[in-house]
Amino acid sequence: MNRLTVFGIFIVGFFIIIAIFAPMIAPYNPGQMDIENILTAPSGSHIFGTDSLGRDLFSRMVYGARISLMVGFIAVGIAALIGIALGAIAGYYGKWVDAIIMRFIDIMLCFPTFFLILAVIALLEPSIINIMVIIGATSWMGIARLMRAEILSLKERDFIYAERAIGANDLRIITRHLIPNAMAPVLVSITLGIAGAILVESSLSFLGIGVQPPTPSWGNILSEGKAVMGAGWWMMLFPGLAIFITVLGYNLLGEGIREKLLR
Amino acid sequence: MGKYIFNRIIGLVVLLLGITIITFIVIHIAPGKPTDLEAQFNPKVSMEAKERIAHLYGLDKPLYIQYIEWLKRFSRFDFGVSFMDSRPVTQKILERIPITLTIELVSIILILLIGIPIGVTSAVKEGSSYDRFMTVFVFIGFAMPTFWLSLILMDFIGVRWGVLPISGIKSLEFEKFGNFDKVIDISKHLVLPVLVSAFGGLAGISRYMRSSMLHVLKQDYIRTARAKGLAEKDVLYKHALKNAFLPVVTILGLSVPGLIGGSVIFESIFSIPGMGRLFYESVMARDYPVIMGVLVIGAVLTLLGNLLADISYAAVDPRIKLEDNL
Amino acid sequence: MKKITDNIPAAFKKAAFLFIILFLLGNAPDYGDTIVIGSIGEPRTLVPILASDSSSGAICGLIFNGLVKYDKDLNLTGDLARNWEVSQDGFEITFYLKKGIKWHDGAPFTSKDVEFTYKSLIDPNVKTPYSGDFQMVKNLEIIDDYTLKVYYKEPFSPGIASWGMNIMPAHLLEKADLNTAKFARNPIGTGPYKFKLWKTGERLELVSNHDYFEGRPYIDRYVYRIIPDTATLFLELRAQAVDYTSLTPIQFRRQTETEFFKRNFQRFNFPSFGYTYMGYNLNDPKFKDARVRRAINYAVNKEEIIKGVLLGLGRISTGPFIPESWAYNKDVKPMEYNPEKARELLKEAGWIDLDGDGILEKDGMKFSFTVITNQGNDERRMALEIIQRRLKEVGIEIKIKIIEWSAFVSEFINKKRFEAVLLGWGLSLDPDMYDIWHSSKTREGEFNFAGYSNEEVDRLLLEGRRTFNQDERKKIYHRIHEILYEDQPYLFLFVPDALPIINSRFKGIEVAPGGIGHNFIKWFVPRSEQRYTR
Amino acid sequence: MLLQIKNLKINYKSDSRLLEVVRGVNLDIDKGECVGLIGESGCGKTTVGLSITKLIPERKGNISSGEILFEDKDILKLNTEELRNIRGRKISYVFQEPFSSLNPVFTIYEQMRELLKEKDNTGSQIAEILKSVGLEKIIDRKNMYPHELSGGMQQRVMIGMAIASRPGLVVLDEPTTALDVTVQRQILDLIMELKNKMNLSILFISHDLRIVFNIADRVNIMYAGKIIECGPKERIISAPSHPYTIGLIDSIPSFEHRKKLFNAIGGRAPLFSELPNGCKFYPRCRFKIDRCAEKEPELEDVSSGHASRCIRIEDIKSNGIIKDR
Repeated sequence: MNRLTVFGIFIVGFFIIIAIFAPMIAPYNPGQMDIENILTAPSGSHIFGTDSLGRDLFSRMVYGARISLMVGFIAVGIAALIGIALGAIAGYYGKWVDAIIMRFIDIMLCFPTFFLILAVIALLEPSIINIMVIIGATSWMGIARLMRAEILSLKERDFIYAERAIGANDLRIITRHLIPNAMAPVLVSITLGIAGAILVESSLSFLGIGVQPPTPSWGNILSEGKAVMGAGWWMMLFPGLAIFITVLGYNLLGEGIREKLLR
Repeated sequence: MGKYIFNRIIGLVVLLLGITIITFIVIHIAPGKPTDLEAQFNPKVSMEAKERIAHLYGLDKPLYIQYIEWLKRFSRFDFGVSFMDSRPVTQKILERIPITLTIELVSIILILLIGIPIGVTSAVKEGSSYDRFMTVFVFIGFAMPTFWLSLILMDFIGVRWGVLPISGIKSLEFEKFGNFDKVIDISKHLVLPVLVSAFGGLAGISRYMRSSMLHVLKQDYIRTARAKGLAEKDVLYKHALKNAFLPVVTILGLSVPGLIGGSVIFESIFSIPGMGRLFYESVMARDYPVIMGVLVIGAVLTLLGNLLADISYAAVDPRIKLEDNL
Repeated sequence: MKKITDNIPAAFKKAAFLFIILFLLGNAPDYGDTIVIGSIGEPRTLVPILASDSSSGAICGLIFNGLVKYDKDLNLTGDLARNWEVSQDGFEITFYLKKGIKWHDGAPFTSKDVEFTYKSLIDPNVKTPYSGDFQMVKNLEIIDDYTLKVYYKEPFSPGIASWGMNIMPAHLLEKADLNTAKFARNPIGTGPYKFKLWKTGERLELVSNHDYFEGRPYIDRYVYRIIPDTATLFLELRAQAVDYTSLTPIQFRRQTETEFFKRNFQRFNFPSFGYTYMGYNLNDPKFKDARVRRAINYAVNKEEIIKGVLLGLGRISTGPFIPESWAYNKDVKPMEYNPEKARELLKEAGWIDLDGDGILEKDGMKFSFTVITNQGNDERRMALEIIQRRLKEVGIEIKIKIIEWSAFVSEFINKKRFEAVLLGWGLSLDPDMYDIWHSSKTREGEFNFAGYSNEEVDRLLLEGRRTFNQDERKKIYHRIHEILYEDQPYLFLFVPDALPIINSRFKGIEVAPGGIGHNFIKWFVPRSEQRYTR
Repeated sequence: MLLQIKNLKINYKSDSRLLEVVRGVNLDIDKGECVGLIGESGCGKTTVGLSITKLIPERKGNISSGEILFEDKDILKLNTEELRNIRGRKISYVFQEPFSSLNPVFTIYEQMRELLKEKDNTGSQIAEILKSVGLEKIIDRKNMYPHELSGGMQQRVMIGMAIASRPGLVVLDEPTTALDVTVQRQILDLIMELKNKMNLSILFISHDLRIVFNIADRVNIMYAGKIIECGPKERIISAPSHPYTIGLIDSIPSFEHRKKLFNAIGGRAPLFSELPNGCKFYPRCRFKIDRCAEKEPELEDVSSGHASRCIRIEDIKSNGIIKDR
């Protein structure tokens, strides 16, 4: 396996472990304020320093990993559900069903996605649920197209004819036979999508409509860091690096999967 | 050719209609009214005044009537007037488009100039340490949160070293400059935003170019070219490159909405008065006419981008003849 | 209201002050140079009666004048008006206008312009948010070019101050539709600065009005740069590409304490005209009992908030007035931080932790509520996070919900869909608070959204509006202040400081109760330090 | 000898493993001779063909040992420049898929022009070539792209390009497989005609015995990376001496043993990753005995110029299981 892929797997795994074991890793309660010690530089007691309410940045980063990865996973999960379902339906049934779904995809693809996300989140409210749902609801089109293309070629295969011949119903054919066999390119898309969603959340946080404090996400910690730029370099450095390394990791992993599965 | 474009345009109109409907519904279902902003939260603003404002804007009419009225105006390319400052939406958008498009275009050109060679050379040296280095390099660009990178660059290049202006697109003395200095001045201001935008977009094109090139390099005609005794550079940069570049043309069209979307962030951070910032400000102010206007214009730009990409694809790929297509 | 010189010995301060005086005497201020203001927001419109945002207000204030204005000590004084008289019964105000004032286009300013402005304000087709005060006017009569009388439906003491509204030129706008007038982006006023250009999203430029009736301003050019991101704005300040902007408390305390900033900038802090509070929905059974509201005040450490959120750059607020104003009752002392007392009061009110989960209950209901605030205001969010922690200690659980402004107002405030809200009121200098506290102002979209109702306050509010004598009004508002603090319809939190920072080359800046803007036209840059010379 | 391939071994990379897909091939071609190389797909015959001018992509495989002597020079020792001068000039190729072997985005004219040595007068040179492969009618259509031609015409273009510089050796790798049957005939005729006219030396690679028997002078049969039988065409037809060859011949419907059509060779060609010990054909062989699995047989002469890699061939023949033809 490619060294970069190993690196990607390592990064992805590392942060997932941190997210899972956050309570055990974080030395402080991420909400624990200390008004006497706001914006203190990294030191022995606070290895990443403290934020503008005196909270331990390291602990917030560790819990932030949970939120950021959750946003990534769930948003992409939603996108995958929509994309796989619509793509499979379009590919399997063809004709007007396909035409309508494809037109819908075309329409969605015309929107600058970030504009759409921005509009809906700002107009509703930037709750973590809304953010995940809307990122998911605006990023499924690529997956749908991939799924449709795979299904189109798969459904002409012998084993599908055989299934039909023994009277399997459509739902069973689609969910048991077509979708599992068409997942390879979708998997790559999902991996890259997680990275994308984490970046989108950080962009939303920059605009003040990402995950809302006091819930820590890497995006909003970074955005807070921006507000105190010059008074606390650690507030920008650590979350920035975390986002950057994670996104890089998912991309390398995605490339690795692509090489492995799609060659 | 003419007929093809005509049919395409009909298709575009249908798409456009779908876009307007979705946008209109999404925006109007959301809570909040533009009058809230108009009135700020000022105790001196009376309830009557708010209702009066709402009536003036036609917000008290049923949704579908508002949409039909908007559509009627849209068919005349009139997007109405902004709730915020009563200026025509078209005018507000038009004064913002050139700067955004300039930055996008320069970025795209830069992305192509850097990304394509990276992609091609990585493919040629697939698996080498050069390939790995470039892979990491372009993904670094993609993975850095835009505003983070921007602020770091602004701090060092703009403030500490004082080499380039930090934000904005013109100096204060701009109006007094001669034409040459004006160009220099704007260029200086655009260096950082364009670099940031291009660095972020590098991964997309270069990776696409790389895989396209890898695909092409496995084709029989490359073997033929080698068997013919052509020099390796002719094999790669003549026979392979032209074929590998074709699908990239299509991708260029598809990358338009992404770039426009990304403009929100770096226009905010670099204080560039472009479409992205206009959109963000309008969204925050629930300035429906402007939001709809920008979304529709953004979609039109995307559609045009796609159309352009398709046409140029057809122009470079001899296998496609537009007449045969529809 | 002090210039920040905390760490300089007093004797040195005096010496420095003397030096400045001598310097001023010895050198007449120079004309010239440009001041670059950095702002996050862009003006919406430069039609002053339509302008409701702070950016528009700032620019309009330099281009236009009202009939009256507040001087540096917050007393009403004439601006376009030479002086004014209020009739004995309080039903009429007569304004005598200054003569010889010209619009920037050279046309003379007369009472016609005032009449036009008034008519626009009450025109139902004009989208002005300021019609409220002028609805009280019965009619306006022009006596001659420089005299006019305003008749009120009833005595209305805030009326005089309301004539601080910027006056617009009748000769340019009479035939225009104000809502769409080109004037909004190319205004003509009477003020110290003339409009020059407005590049949307970039900057506005004003140039000094050499014929200004109070004298030509020293600074020739005023550039208002729009820099929407605070971090960028701060970098521009550091690069000295911006001369004048506002700092956040953290920027003030941490980022501008460096040698570089001390050498190149002057910073000020003085109370702003506004206060931040946590308002209750008084119709909510949890908050009906004043003891509960008082308990919450005792449970919250206001000083801690000021320290943590404002880094000490603010003061505790006890009532809805500017601490510097005559209406502010200095005898109302803030409730101390006393969680014990809070617990007692809550117990008295029947709130006891029965199930031992650390949260109080009463009638089977947990003392838990949601506080909403608008997004985009870090200080409010941070204050809430601190309140959340303190209330937890006395057994009250709060949840925080941050909502985008427009939805915040229309869906939650106007419809009263909230339990408690963290907000701030900006204050005008007249203490009239009828719209906020009168029990009749509780309809949807009105400002008594807390649902406060107190007969005595209702009566006093009306009385305060009808009384012109400041001493009498003072008594009325001091009493209102007392009652409100007793009743605690709001948890009054703090008055934040305004924290402007200005490049040190600008001299002649004078801090007064009214802030620093009052003598802007007297600011100057010595020729040797001027940066923008054409 | 024009070309001598000696003990050629080629490895392919598969995942992290190396697989030997050409396992010691010897092959000679004389001037003016047409040699056939026959085998199932995946037996390594195309790889052998490509290796003659080192056309195997580096990332796919490498030649691990052996010699390829062309006009007495070892091609494997040539540098890039020397190699380029051989490719297309002295050794040229015609591949299986004419459509995918021509670059779709360049005109036919351009693709022919770039292989000509003399850069002047290219127009008449190209016209000459087109004429020689029967494409007179497109001589004047310089803007013609490959997709505008039929498969047969595309293959004519390929052949034209292959003979353009009068090469010493033409490697024809399944040149007719992708074509319609009627067109196949025409192309074969063209090849025969050019061979005779230009005295071409040809390596003809195919899975189709009939075609090879039609055109070749000598035939090599390859199985699992090795030549298992070689000899003059007539000898192979009349006295095939390896069970695999026998099976192949039996499966040709136009030959006399029609009855055996469907049970000619059972099973599938082995994967290189799972080659059996001993004789590689052993699992599919009708005549196998235990000893076959012990050691891979050597190529041994059956008669002069005719060799086979089977330890039982004498038994089989003498037992009359198959009769000499």
